[in-house]
Amino acid sequence: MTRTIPAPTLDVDRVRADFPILARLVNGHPLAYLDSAATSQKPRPVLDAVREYYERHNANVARSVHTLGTEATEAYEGARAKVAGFIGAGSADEVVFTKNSTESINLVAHAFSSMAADPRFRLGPGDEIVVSEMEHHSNLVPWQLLCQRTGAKLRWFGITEAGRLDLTDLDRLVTERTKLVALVHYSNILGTINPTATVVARARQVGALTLLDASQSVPHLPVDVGVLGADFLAFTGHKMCAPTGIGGLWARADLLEAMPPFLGGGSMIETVLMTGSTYAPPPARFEAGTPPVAKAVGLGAAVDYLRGIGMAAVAEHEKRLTAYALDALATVPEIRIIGPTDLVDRGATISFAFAGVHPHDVGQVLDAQGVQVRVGHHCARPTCARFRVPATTRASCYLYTTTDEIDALVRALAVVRKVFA
Amino acid sequence: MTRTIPAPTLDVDRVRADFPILARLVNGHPLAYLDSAATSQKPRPVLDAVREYYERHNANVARSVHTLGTEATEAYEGARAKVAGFIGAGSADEVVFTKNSTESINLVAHAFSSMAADPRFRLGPGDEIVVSEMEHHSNLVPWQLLCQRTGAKLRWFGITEAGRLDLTDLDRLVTERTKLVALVHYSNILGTINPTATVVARARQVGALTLLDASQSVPHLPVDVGVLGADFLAFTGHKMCAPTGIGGLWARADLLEAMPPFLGGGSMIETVLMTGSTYAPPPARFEAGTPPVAKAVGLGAAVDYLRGIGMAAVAEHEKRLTAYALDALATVPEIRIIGPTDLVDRGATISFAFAGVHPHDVGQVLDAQGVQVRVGHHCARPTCARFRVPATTRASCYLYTTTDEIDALVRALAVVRKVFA
Amino acid sequence: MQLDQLYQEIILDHYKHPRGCGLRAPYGAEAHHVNPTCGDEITLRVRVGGGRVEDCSYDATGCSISQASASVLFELVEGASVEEALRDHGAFAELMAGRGTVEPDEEVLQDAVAFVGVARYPARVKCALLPWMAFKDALLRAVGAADERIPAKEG
Amino acid sequence: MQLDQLYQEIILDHYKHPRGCGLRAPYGAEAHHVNPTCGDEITLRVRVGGGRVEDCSYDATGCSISQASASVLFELVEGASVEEALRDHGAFAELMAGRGTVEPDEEVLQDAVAFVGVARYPARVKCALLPWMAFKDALLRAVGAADERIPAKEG
Ligand SMILES: Cc1ncc(COP(=O)(O)O)c(C=O)c1O
Ligand SMILES: Cc1ncc(COP(=O)(O)O)c(C=O)c1O
Repeated sequence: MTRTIPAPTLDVDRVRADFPILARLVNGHPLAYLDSAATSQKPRPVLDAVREYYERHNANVARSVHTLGTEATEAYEGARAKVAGFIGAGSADEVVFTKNSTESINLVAHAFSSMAADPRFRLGPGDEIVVSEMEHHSNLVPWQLLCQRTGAKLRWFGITEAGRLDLTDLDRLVTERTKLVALVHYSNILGTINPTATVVARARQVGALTLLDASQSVPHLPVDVGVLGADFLAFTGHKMCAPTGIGGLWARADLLEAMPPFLGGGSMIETVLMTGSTYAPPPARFEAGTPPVAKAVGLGAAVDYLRGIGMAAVAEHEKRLTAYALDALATVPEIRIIGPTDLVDRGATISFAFAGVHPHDVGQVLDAQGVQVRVGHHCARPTCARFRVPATTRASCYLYTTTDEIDALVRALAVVRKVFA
Repeated sequence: MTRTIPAPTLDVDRVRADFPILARLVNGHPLAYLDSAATSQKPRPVLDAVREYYERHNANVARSVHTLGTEATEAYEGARAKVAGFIGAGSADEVVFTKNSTESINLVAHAFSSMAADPRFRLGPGDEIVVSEMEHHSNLVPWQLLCQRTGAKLRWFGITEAGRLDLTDLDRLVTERTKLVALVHYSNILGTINPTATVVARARQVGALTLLDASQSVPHLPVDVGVLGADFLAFTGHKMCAPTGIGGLWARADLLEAMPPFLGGGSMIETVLMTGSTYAPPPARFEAGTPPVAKAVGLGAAVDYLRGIGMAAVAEHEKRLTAYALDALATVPEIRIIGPTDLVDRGATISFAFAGVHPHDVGQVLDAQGVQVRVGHHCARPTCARFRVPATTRASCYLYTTTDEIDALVRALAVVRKVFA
Repeated sequence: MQLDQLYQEIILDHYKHPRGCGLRAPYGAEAHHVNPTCGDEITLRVRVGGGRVEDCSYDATGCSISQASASVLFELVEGASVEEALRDHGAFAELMAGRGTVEPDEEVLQDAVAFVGVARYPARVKCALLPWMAFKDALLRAVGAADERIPAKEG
Repeated sequence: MQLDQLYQEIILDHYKHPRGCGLRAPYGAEAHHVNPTCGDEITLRVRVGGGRVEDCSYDATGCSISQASASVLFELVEGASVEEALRDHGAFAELMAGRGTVEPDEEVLQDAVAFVGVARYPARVKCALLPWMAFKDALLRAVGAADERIPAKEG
């Protein structure tokens, strides 16, 4: 996330031309897609890469000497190398393809057990896992389930009223008893970008592993696992211009090596006898069954696309949008932002409450104007509870978002006022 | 699998026109794709449906009031209903979307534990799980891992020399101690279609649950879960004209209801507090995280496509191909079929040994003639061991396969003879 | 504008002036229902006596649709026979499942006919149904507690 | 026909007439390697003495490429110094990783240069490497057992 070199600017009109869906009308209005934190739209080069894969090279991978199979394998492994490069991984073998972030996180959770051979993954009563109150359910429920299985205890960082991670208790929360700290890098509900370095340093001090839920950061910020210093990184393709159905887990090679298999089946084995099996080295060990080959190809193409534009340019574009949106929303008296209201360490995902109107109704009225925002708890119910709201309205931007769309949002909010006056 | 009504015939040239990849050349020869058991090719209507989804409707599902989100949700749930109809499920809620068969089977395996609330899923020392020697690794390794976790014992049916399930010991193998029988419906290596009714009846007699690995049967035969009578059915989209990255688990509603969650995360919850969560009813309970929406849409389109042609017609076409191929291969003196050599209960997936030449070399020479067959253990090492071969060469057909392609195979086998004379 | 279909005057009126809201005692049974996708919640109490719904009281947080639905529900079932209340429930559930194609019977549903527009918004159907699910749940338990018989055809 | 590139005469000759095959004793270390994707297997034994590979014996099942590779390996390393054998291993591994772009040194690799065509078939590279991986594994252990020093640059 170093943004010292002036970022090349992004030509949003040219970018938009790559995304066919953006030309659509919704309820008679131009689409204003402000829900990229839920899922991003897909550019033509990604759709073309997937289509071309199916029309020219489709075959199963890894077990073939035939030409199509070899091409498919190279496309799949080539995508892995691209993804590894994109996040600064030392080796492609440190990237496991999963179906989404959620599976990535569950995969790590299932490496821990009372019977784990490696002490770093051995977990039982007396051990602790630390998360935060601003986790997406996907980085909370797997740890709750793990604690139920093992008797370990779940603890968590709070959130300040300003929407920041509350690190006051860092040294009291992350202790010798901590085996893992699992933290969201960039909150999908508050827009907060967390000071992971501080937390990772403390975890390392006490010998705990660290997992970053980078579902929102990998799509929106330059991310380098070397710089972050964490042990695990989970991310998901569909939020970064790639198809649904493909995600990734990056982990240090020595940790992957130490982890037992999770799903059993084809491709993850070394030798299989009826009486027992041995397992392939990572990453194959964690990719049981036919992988989402075409989706991996799509993710590779998405990475190429994002690299072509430059992640620094993407981040810079979104920073400008954040500033614009925060200013624009400040003109709507009914609105209270839930999350940071300044530009420091925050992204272009903005949640708010509209006085007197439930987010469901806000979202409905906005939809009638073509403005697509998400309303609800955004899979972060505890965060809503922390801010004493049942739900929020959330507008979120991406590289193709324009200030016009933010203007459309503000105009549509005036209609909300009118309908529910 | 009742094929009493004369099946409508299938116009293979018209079918082939739907599959763009089939026009390809491989090593200067027309592609003869005889590897559909590994993965099928995709017809244009499926590719178009996926593309149209991304270009018009793409959004995240289930948590949205906006138009795109509603359309995406309807597309996703609509696909579920289509799949349910295709396999004769009583209700769409009995179909869980997974990433592939392998995940479907692992999902069931993880429902069993020593602590399961429902006695049907409680497993420990003294309990037994029964599989067969002709299982794909994906229906073997998950049960090996489960037995390791719980102390239950794995037992298995053997295979006769003719490549049939050996049911001699049925009553001795499936007993009061059996909690689950997990059996492949249609072997991906031998081509054998198993007498599941006999096994299911015995399992029911002793109160055991039954899972059918229908990865090969759902694509190639009319399948009706009501007729099969099993409790679980696992299948995978990429073998049935759909994209990679989508599969399904069908289970009786009351079993799904009794199963604990597997992966934790977004969309599978009811209420989440930091201190604990409750879970959504099935199928959502088992679909944590953003699902492969576009792939589900593709699977729905694949089901429409197959229904349009008619599964009886597909099965009939493949039966004719099987007869043709068995006859044609009988003219090659070096060949020994591994699997049934008659047409009774066998599909158009034919494994063989070529005297004196290793399958890898066979496959390589065939590839040079454009003939794409799979060589190896086909994720069924124990089956290879049973037939005392390290690997086999396997030719497998689908609705787009022609007798010309089988002729090309036989011609290419003559080259194998020449190269390795 | 399509919005008029959804936010009909009757609905907005019930939303802004909810009838019968607030939790009251005594009651026979209480149900707490949650809509997991949006966080809407309702606590609803039912008192039955002499085969009638003597009181239906509730505390709801949520969107206009779910709040208005609770208010309309109250008006329909308060004082109704258990049988009538269950029939109303059935009619409302059918309306909501109809995707806007079911012609509601104004005799039966009264103000609830205004929800016909909601049925066209799949994402909002759950909002409208929330109070009704809680009501049926509480009603059946209240009837059980009061040792009343539930009319067979709807139970 | 591209096949000629892969199945060069030298390879087919080694395949049909494997040199040095069969397991022999005594030996310093034995390695058993498997190629999980195709089921190729090799058991390979190494005896070292006086800094040389005194014997390299093997029993291999697998395709022509893996069998010929074992035979070629035998010819190259039998009687070679441990240092030379490791250099050969390095040169062969480099050739295999080269995707057909590495120009093999015939001085060093002798008959093994015929495998340059294999490097163009990613699916077959593993077949060719199988005996070499087993050899390196057994060699290093044999050297360790014989208490010989492994030349530092290749260890
Ligand atoms: C019989 C059988 N079972 C299971 C599988 C696993 O399917 P998937 O790899 O899609 O999970 C396959 C195919 O690979 C198969 O043929
Ligand atoms: C912060 C965060 N974590 C995890 C997830 C889960 O990602 P997925 O649904 O792709 O598994 C999301 C998005 O839904 C997210 O925003």
